[in-house]
Amino acid sequence: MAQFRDLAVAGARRLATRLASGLLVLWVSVTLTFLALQVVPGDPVKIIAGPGAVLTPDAVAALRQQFGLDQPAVERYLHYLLGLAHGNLGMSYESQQPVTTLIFGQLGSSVALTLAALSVAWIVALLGILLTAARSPVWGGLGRGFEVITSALPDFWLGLLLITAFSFKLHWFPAIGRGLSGLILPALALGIPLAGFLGQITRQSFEDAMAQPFALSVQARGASDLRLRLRHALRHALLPGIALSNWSVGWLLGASVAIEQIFARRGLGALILEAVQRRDFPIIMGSVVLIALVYVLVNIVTDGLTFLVDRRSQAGEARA
Amino acid sequence: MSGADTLAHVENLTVRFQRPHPRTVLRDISFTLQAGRILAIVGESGSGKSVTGRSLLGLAGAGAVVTAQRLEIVGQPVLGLSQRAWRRLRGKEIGLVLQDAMVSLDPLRPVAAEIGEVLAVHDIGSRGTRPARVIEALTEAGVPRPEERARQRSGELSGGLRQRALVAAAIAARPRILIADEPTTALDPTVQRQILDLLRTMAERGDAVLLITHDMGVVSAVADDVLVLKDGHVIEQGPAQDILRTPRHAYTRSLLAAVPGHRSGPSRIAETSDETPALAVSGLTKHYPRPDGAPVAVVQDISFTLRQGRTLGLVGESGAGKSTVGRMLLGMTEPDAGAVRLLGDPWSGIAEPLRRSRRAAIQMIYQDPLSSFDPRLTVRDILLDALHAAGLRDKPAALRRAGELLAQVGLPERIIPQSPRILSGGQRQRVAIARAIATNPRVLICDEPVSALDVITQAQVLELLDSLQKRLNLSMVFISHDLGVIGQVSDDIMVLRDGQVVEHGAADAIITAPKHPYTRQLFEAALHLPKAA
Amino acid sequence: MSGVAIIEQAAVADAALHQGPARRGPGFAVYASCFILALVVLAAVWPHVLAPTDPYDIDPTSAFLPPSSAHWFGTDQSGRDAFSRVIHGTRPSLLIGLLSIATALAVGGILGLAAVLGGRAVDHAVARVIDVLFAFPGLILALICIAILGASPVTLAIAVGVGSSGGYARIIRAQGLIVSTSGYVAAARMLGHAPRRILFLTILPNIARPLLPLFTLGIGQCIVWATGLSFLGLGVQPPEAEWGALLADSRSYTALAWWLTVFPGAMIAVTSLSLTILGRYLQARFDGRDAA
Amino acid sequence: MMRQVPGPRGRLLTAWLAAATLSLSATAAWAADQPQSGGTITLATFKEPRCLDPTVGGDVPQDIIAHMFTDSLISQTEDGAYHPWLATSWDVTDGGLTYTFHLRTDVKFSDGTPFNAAAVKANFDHWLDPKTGSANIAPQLTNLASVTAVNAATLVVKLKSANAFFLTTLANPSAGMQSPQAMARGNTLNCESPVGSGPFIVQKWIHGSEVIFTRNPNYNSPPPQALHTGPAYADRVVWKVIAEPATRFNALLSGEVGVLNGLPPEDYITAKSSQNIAIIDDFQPGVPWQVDLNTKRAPFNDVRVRRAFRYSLDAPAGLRSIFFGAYQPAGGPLSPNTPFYDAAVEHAYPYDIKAADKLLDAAGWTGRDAQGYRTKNGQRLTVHFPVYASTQPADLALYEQLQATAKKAGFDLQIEKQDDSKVYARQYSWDYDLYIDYWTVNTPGALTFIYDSDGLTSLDGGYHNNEAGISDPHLDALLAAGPATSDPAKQKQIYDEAQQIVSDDALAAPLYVYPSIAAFNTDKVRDVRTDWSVHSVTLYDAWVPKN
Repeated sequence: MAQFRDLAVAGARRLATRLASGLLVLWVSVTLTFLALQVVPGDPVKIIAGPGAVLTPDAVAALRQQFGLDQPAVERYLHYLLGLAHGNLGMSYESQQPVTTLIFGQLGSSVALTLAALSVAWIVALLGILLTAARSPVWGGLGRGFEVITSALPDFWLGLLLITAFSFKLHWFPAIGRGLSGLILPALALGIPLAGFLGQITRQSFEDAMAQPFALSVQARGASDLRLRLRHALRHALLPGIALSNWSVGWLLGASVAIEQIFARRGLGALILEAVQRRDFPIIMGSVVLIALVYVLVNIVTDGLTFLVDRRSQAGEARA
Repeated sequence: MSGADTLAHVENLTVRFQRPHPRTVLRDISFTLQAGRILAIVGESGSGKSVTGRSLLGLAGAGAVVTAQRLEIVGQPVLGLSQRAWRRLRGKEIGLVLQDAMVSLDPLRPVAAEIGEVLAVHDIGSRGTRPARVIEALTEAGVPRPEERARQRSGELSGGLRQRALVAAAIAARPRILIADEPTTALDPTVQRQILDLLRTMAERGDAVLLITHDMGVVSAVADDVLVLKDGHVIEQGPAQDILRTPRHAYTRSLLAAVPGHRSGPSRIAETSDETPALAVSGLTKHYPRPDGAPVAVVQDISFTLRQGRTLGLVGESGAGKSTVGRMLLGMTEPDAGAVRLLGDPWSGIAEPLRRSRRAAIQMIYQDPLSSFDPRLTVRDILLDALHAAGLRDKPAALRRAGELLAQVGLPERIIPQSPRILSGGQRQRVAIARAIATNPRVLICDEPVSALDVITQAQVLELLDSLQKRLNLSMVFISHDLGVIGQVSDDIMVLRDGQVVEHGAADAIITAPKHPYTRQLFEAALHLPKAA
Repeated sequence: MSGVAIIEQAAVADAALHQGPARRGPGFAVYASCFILALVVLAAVWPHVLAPTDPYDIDPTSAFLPPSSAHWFGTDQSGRDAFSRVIHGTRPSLLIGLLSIATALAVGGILGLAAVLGGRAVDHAVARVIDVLFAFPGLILALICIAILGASPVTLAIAVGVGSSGGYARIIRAQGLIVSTSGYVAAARMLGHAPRRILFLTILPNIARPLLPLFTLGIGQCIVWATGLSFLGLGVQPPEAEWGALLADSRSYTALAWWLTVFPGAMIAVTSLSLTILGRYLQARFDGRDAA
Repeated sequence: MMRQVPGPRGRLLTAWLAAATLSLSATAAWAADQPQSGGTITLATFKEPRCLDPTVGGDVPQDIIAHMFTDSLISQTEDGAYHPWLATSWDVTDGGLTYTFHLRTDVKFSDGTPFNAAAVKANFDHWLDPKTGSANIAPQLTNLASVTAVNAATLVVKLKSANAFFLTTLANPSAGMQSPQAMARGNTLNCESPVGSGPFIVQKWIHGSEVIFTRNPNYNSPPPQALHTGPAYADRVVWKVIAEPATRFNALLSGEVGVLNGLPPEDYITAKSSQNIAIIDDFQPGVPWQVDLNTKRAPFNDVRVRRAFRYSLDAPAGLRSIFFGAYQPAGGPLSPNTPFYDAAVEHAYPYDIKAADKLLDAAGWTGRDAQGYRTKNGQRLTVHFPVYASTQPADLALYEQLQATAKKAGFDLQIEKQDDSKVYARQYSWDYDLYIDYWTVNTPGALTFIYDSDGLTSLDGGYHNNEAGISDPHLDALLAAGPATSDPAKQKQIYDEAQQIVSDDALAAPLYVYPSIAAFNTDKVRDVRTDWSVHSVTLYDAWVPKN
């Protein structure tokens, strides 16, 4: 029992550390972005009012006041942090809607796509590994080749090919489908290149694990090849890929910008792209905040997954 | 010997590999494994001894072609067996114990899961009764508090416990044959002794043990029969007593001779007490913080004087603080208390720039020489770099000197443009030695310099160090966990345990009459060859 | 009793027996990659040698011709020769890739070296920054950079470089830590070499060792990223034939003229693939030398 | 229609002419079917508005949305005549300075607020409130003197000066009547969920994706041009944004989308040949899609260079290859279906490199540099053309073709694709040689917006309507005289001369008439019409056939 309590304490401590470092990350990213956006030339009022709007000085003043642009930068910064603490990310220049509303409106679609793409990536990568890693050179070469080729594929090109072939030509999938059928092609376009990356990393650690003496020990116990692969080598192989979860999610978020365009999906990528094109700074800031939060969340999930696969570190911490 | 007791028959076993290039690694080996007896297969790395053991498990390796006149395990011919049939034998009829349990047990799984796996695979017992059998196996393997250990992972266990857990996993299904492949290499002597005793117990209980080792000391400690392998051929084969006492073959004799032992006789250098000591160490102490912040004494109050041209052996088990002492002697780590004087002048507690100019006088030889070489450099660059440090900047002169150094350490000059990576372990260590003596040092710190080498190479390197010491009047601090090596090279011996000096004195005195119980225990655990007939 | 052969296929314990895989020479894939890259470089430096047709020469009467012997990659909506446009698109694409990776390595190098050489406190702070930079979606970071700098090929390259610098900073820092705590640096200190000599002759060259494969791998990745942003309309000016821009132009015609989508994309993929294969080969050589 | 809106000019003013020209073959097939209630219509377009309230900003997509949920005071038919809508009648007195509107009293906004004169006044106030930032309605009402609600059914509007286009403005869908109670909530809320009295109710706006409308069950105020009365047929309308043209069109083919607003030109042929796709094929009156030539700086401060530039463009060839004939070339300052369009200037500048060369030689651009561009005093003949990053690919391809033909005459046409905000900034500071322009307006008065020297004055924010930078007192006089007279013969004379001047001066290079192409999948929806005022799609009469 004492062991479990120690584990719980260690887990809670780790969680607290993650949250604290997450706060730090949040603050640093927000501050850096805020500073960077200060140097961008151009008057935000023009963006708020929209292209070619006829603005009287009164209207300009009203807009400035409404968006707090009449205050000095330091005050706006403190104001932003204060708002952030209350979950208020300000108003979009473009649509004049609360940034939180806009972001939350896109969140569901992005989360669905990210999870679907991650699943595709892991399933493809692991299938490839289990079928081809640590086998004959021919199989290994095939698996390795598949991984190198897919990881080099531009995701947006893959997306274009997929939608042209399977949606426009063969009509197997809807062009703008909602729900699961609309998720498959974009998830493949994102997941396959990622599977190449994950596969390469995982193959390395899988083959390393299979070459470890413990693999010989396992076989010497009469365990089958499949058992060795699934129960032993796979666990080891998963660790580096899991450790890269944050990178993977980041990669997916980035790549989804183009994929969402191609598949006419809504989502954070599209939101951010538009914000960048229209210089809608509050949305850019809000996206940075969201990404920092995702970073913290994925870190915590990564910790959890790592714990499921490898309890050594936590046990070690518990003892220390 | 009666057939009933013969658990394995091997006749003219030959193993060829097709990848990466076709070659025969084992040719016409024949032996039997008898119940109650331990057969030791001895050889250097690459002799084919591991492949022999693995062939008995049907795990010779990818692309291996295994042929034999006869290959029977517990009465069953196994040549041409399907993988499924092999799996029924593995673990159940033959157990395997590998070298380092740290990597031979799955580090991600608790010990119980590893031991239980063999039971689950062979459907021994039920889900309910297996845990009890796991505990039993651990107990048989001599693991104290087995219930607690079963829950831990291999990384959480000490080296000795871990190795026992590995044995427990091998014997859990009660196989009649146990193959132990270098089961004690790299273990501290006391742990080594315990594992060997465990193997002996298994044999006495009626199992057959195939012990694979490079160490004649291990052979002499437990083996009943010996098979000496070299390059895949049997050199000599027979009862252990005969071969150890009256080796017929020169190779066997060289293996035996390579086992380090005490070099008896008086010290080589006449004592001149007024001479400046090479190293004078007083009250040396070093603390390191534990993870929770509290300081732990890694080295506590160590004092000694190393006279010029003499060797101090620093011996102890892992964690005794030997290497920390070495680093402090080298001026790479500042002691928390105490002082080091090098050739009479203060060496610890001075500014690094002051120390730098005198570094040439004290050099080091490592366990893993390769890691001490800049991977970009060739042998030539390495030596020139060292000579540059010693002040020799004229290139032709430095090149000439580099050639001399190579000759001094017994290396051919043709290796000079090569990278150390493509050299053998012994050659690398010689390059390291050449670099160390390039600066004309007065003192050499040798930190486990031969632990990673084959027995024969080990003997050669020790001999080289000995001759260099005589020729160059070097003073040495020799750090090792291997009592045999320490005994062979040292004039004085200091025994360390948990950072403290247990015993310190002349080598002869300590070896022949250790005073402290710990020293005695260490020496009892050490392996000795029987006196040659 | 005749000898029966058992041929095992299990790869287990292979490495244990052979002390690691034998060093492999460059295989077919590496040679093929080098050949393709040589062509790519040729296309970048002397595009006219490979594609004599003017990539900007319009001929509305021959728009949307499928690939033929006259137009290997077909023609586009303005009747321009698609092959010529792809070949002439090599230079901007490659330059953007090179500038990106140079930026990435510069930013990554500064951060990584600062962490390694700056002492414990600096390392702590910089390591945090590197972690965040690494996990922050590189492409979105690049987008933010573009929001700040404005869209142009140069800012695109810089943005991609900054966006991908986190990974390089990590690798350089890790390599730096390995080098600075390595046995050979300790050995150099023990020989009594001056710190500056150790820094310049031992530490820095060894940190730089993995950079060649990284650089090679990185160009491929940067090209994919940069073409991705260019695809979103944040890159070169029309009518410049840059691969991402060609793909972006083709978007409306995918169902009508597949060749306009397939060839520029294939060019990106093949270049990136070749760079990856070559980079992996160089990396394996590097690792092999280190591990042996 | 509904092309990418390049800038402030993408405003729909009012039309005299209606469109609603259905492809006849498609009509015949299902003419026998009877409209029925129920079902969902999905409409896809290329751009999402910033705000659903059509007067905040003021952009093309907002007009379509306005059609869904609002009714205007008056309506127009294709003959240009004004008809009642929410106003049952009106009197114009005082020499065109006073308008008295008589309003319906039986109409309620969908939030229950009654429609009355006070509500109309509230709308006028909303349009003119700087906080609203109306860029389409407010600028047309600068001569408004007062708005008075006499009683619930009577509204009096007084103008400072006569304005022939005042009713046109009111018939604009953007001038649809909104609930005063809803507008009082402020822009933020009103943008999300504006309220009108129209056939549909804004139910939900999923940003970046779609706006969902539900049928207004109490609708009782269709304009007289509608095919039926009472509530609309469809239960729901999903107004989707699909920026990617190929995806948009394929969604129409597969029936995922019923109506396409803005048929991608590259898919025009496919659509035409598809059995179940009906095309509403028309173009809009007003000023065609053109590039304005900045006369305020070199090289276009020289009329010879401007003319040479026009001779060097071969837009029709580009339209054939890129737009597959879906778009018609334009040559004059006005679209052919604009009143007082003068066909004489339609073919003033054929593609003629020789003529261009001669003019450029005369203008002193005689040098040639290594790339073959003309030079003068070591200066290259460079023409800067900033375009929006969001420009649709087909347009970009057209510009690239223009670039290629202009090069033959020695012009270095630089297409500078930049962030939208940057392009606006360049417009504000006259930092361009070419600037994309169009006005979809059903009066020759469109010329006034573009070429009157009043348009040189930058509106606050720097925007100027007169992008050519021309200040010609004679032209100003003509453009002022046009709306002031009511004699068609005189008007024709005035506008002919004005068109001649614009053409001779080569102030702009017209490229194509602004298309009004919508398409719908007849399996999914029937009776899609373009609106009786400005050609935008309306779904009031549309219905979903049962399979």
